[in-house]
Amino acid sequence: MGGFIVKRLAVSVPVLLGVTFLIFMLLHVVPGDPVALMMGERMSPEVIDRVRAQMHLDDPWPVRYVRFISDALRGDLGESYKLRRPVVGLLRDAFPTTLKLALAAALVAWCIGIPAGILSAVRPYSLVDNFFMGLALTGVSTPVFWTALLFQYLFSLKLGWLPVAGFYSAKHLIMPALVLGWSSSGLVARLTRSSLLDVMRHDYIRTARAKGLRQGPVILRHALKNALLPVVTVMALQIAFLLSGSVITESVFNIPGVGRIAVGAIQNRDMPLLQGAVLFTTVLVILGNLAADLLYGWLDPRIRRDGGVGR
Amino acid sequence: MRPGRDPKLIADELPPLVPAEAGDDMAGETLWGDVVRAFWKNRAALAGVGVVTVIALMALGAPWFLRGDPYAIDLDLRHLPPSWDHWFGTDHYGRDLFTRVVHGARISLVIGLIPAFLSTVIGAVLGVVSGFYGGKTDFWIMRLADVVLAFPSLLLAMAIMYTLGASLFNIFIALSAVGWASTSRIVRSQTLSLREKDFVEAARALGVSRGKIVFRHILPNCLPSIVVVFTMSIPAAIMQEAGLSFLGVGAQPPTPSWGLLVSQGKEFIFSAPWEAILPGVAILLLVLAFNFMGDGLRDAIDPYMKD
Amino acid sequence: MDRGNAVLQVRNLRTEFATRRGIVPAVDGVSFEVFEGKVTGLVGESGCGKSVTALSILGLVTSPPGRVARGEILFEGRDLARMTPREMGAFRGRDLSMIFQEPMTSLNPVKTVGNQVGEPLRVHLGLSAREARRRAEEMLDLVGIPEPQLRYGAFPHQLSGGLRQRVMIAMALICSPKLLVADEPTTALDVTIQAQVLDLMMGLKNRLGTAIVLITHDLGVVAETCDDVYVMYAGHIVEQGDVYRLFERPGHPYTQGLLRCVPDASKPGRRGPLASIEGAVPLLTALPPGCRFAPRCPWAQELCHRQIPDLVAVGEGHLVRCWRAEEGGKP
Amino acid sequence: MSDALVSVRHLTVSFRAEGGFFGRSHRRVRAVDDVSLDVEEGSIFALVGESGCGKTTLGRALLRLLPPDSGEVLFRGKDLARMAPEELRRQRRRMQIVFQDPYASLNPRMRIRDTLAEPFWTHEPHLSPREVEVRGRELLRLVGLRGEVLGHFPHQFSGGQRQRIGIARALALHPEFVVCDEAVSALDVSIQAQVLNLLVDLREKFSLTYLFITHNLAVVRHLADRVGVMFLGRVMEVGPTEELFSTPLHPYTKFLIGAVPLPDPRRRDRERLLLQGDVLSPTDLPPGCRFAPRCPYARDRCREEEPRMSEREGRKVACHYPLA
Repeated sequence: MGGFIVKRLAVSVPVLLGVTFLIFMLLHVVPGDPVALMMGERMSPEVIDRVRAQMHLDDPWPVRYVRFISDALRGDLGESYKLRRPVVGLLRDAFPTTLKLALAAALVAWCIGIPAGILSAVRPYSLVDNFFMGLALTGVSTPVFWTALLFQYLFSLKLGWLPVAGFYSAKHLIMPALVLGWSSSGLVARLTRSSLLDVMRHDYIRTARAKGLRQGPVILRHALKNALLPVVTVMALQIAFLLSGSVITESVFNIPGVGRIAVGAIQNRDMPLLQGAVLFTTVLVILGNLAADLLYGWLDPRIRRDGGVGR
Repeated sequence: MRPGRDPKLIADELPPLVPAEAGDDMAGETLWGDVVRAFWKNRAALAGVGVVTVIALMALGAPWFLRGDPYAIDLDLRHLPPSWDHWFGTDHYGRDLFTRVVHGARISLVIGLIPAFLSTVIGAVLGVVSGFYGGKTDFWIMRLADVVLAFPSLLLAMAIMYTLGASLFNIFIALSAVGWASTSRIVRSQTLSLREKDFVEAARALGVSRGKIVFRHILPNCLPSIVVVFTMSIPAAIMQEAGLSFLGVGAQPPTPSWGLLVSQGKEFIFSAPWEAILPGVAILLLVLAFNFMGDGLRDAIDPYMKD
Repeated sequence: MDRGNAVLQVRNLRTEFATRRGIVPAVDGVSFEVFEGKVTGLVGESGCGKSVTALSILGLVTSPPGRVARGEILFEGRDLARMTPREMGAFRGRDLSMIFQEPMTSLNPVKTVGNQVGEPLRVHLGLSAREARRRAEEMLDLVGIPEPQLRYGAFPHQLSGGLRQRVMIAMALICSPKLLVADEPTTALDVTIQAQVLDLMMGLKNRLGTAIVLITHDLGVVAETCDDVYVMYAGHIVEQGDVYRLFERPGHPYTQGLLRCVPDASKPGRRGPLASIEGAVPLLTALPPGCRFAPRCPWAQELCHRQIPDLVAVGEGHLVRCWRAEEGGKP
Repeated sequence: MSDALVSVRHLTVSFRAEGGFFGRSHRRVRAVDDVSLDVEEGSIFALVGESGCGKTTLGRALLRLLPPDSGEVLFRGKDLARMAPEELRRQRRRMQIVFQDPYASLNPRMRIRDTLAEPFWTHEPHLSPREVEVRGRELLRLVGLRGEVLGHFPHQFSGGQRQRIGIARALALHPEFVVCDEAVSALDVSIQAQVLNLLVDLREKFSLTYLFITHNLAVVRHLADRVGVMFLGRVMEVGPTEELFSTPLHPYTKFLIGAVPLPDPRRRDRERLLLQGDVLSPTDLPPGCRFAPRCPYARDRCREEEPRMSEREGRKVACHYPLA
């Protein structure tokens, strides 16, 4: 297991480097002059040149990339053009909100998705199965922003149960979490079902039945753990999905999280802020993947004992 | 019993039906024939095909059967609720929303098909190359895929759109650049398992060149999963475009992109809810239809992807 | 004929599968008896229905598409075929148990072997985890697994194929069942390991008095282990009898052909062509109207192609399903 | 030996062991370890051994489908291991392989016509499609199938029929040497005999040389001229079939033969030779003879010093204390 962790960490490093490089290339080698964008077009060329020199934007890109990396490692992601505040500070303030939203949504997704998937798999092709799977596919197919608007219309305007937008209390979290969780519960349900069905076809399930176990214990004791192994991995990836899905949710519900920062940064052409938000989210996703793999390794004795990546 | 000199002609026998495969349906002429037959039995999938066909026909025929202009502004007709004259009502410029939604279908279909096709082709080529040639090529392609997959796809697409500028054409590029990675992983893993198959080994033993092995043996066997991946990436692309346009980094006004329509409608969600809700229903319907289709196709093809 | 007590009597069993091409009888009118402390072999080639017979006994036929359509499976006088799944569950793993061909896939990869071996004790006898562990370790020791205390906590992937099959045997026998159904238990194993496992099974049989139904395609394994043999072909039993008699004087042309196909490793090779049976097993969806072996039988007559023969006694306990049984299956 | 069609000299083939840092361990497992063999022209040479002994790897290395680490593979005196790719490609038509799994050895997306045409496309591109079709029909007839099935797909055939098609493909270009890698072990007994007889028939027709890789000792005794016994990557014993079976020199050979169940119930009470212990792992080999941990006759020397292959009366054995 120790070797497995080391190996998995070692794989993450080049990915992280690649990610920073891609972000850098995308946002720094943009056609158009960021300074001109930042300061407006009426600024005199001399001023623009001076600012460029101050910001070291005249250096060749490899030099800028190395500086970007070393600054980032020191926790410095630059300053927002628009808000005139350090990017790291803005992200640090926004992150807890996004995390709360993502976790609440994940909870919703799992609480709906896993039971629905299990019920479907127990009686495949039955009415129950068709109902849940139709529902799951609908969930996958619903645009998050649309559900959000629908919920706002129904629960806030028509019923008056929940606040329309903003993020001030736990009550404000309910609607966004439901919206975001609903869209990914379909994925969880479908995955749980197919994984469980797949496991139920294995020989060791027949062995368990041959021992005299009834259907319930067969599923609970022998099938579920195997079936949930891939689900767990996807659930960790889901957090990533939810973090990016929260871009839309946050902007609809006007929640001051990382996603809304990213959207705002694009609207204001605030390059350092966008770069910081993207980098930050991606690092979170990589960490999520890492956690998923470690969890998988911990749950699956074939990896736990041998240290191999036996998947 | 006679010892087996002069083997009798035994071609007219069929394979024995062993109980282990008693439930399977794989005895037809060709793969695709069987797939079509299995697909036709799937009612949900057929309903999907029906909905997609209707939407596609409407989109194609829009200039002929809709008299209205999707861009025609009439400030006297602002925010009209759905009625016989305006099925979906009108928007804040008094444009007929139904006309705009139908025209928007053309965008969604094009967005669904082109980036899905591009990303599938790119992903399939890279996946086969990666899996078959292995070594350094494989290493670098897969690391690139890792990097792309590490990004939440919407954020990466947003960043690309930021760089390239918001336009319909750039959406093609952004979505293709995001979508190829997962396809390449799927195709690569399939290539890896095919590469070890005896029939590929037999071709090597015959001295068949690597390129011909790829085209005769690897690609045709990857094709079922490539088709499934392609079908599944259509609704994904439609959703992403809608998301980008909703956020304002996709299609730009006055283009009647569905995401944009919802985004414009959200300003009036309390006074004129249909403006946001109805274009959203269109997205849901089309994406759902494609998903049902893709699901049906996958179920029909699945039994053939194992060998 | 007195052969002791019959532990299991299968009468006129028919197990069907629903396929796209219609209902397929994988097992059709099969009857046999298993006696206390004896090894009863079901032999035949793939698709003959021997494994489905085994699964039918244990009520493990996957349904749908399969189902036991007709017949009785009398286990100590009670008909297993008529039992509810719940009643059946009380028997499985306690009084009758089963081992399978693939020891690799038949064990749950995420549970320790000890836990799996001890599970029937907890399910059927309600033993505490500690007591189950103690008994499981004893059982692992009994099936010849070195260092049972250590191996108790091992996962299946950490054991070799031979050891895994020993674990399966331990699991099947831990409640001292009266009947063990072994479906190709050594087919996936190497020949030296096969010899060890068969030796172990026979030793345990003698020690625990368990009756065994051994399902195999390997006539060598049958000759080495079985007391009674039933030869199956396309869902039918075509010949049954005492192992010595059956190998010495096979009555059915199929049995005769099968025996001739197998070279004897202990005898010098004849260097000529091997005997073979021409043709292939018929499709279960397109069975011939008469004797199912008739299309491949070199001595088939007009009657053979028209009508299915009954099992006819040709000696003590030796029955043959052939129109020419009296002539020894030959012209 | 001058009349050897294929000779192997000190051949070693290894694989990277599983696991390790980045999934690429630097430890290598020697699947075939310093093996030397000769296959005489026109003979059937059988390679026997249990799973994981390296017999399949050796078979593939003989055809240069796997790159050897060291050693030579001489085909009519020319070293395949050091041949240029283009030259090797031309040589391929002279040596072919028949696989074990009839379900995996035919491309499921290719009609039989194309499967049988591929050898001609590759080596005789001047043939017209018509001629290729005619050759395909001839090949099918040769293996006992009707020409009409050219348009069928593999899934429409039974295992035995597929195996015949695999044989037809292997023989399309009239090779001199054919490796049969467990060619019948996936088939039912009655079908096995049909296919084996076909292989023997074809040997006479085309004066083929066979390497049979198998674990079925009964068939080996019946068909093979010479036998090589492998254990954990090494050849333990080589000799003429009858002598090897009647008086095995290596203890492993003796136990291997003794473990085969005999289709004769009257002999079930004979004294049985049971090999104790479990299959060993090729990743951690003992210092001396690799069979020593399971060998009941092993002495101290066996556990310290690895025996070399020694020759006696035309037979070879790698044992310090050969039997008989």
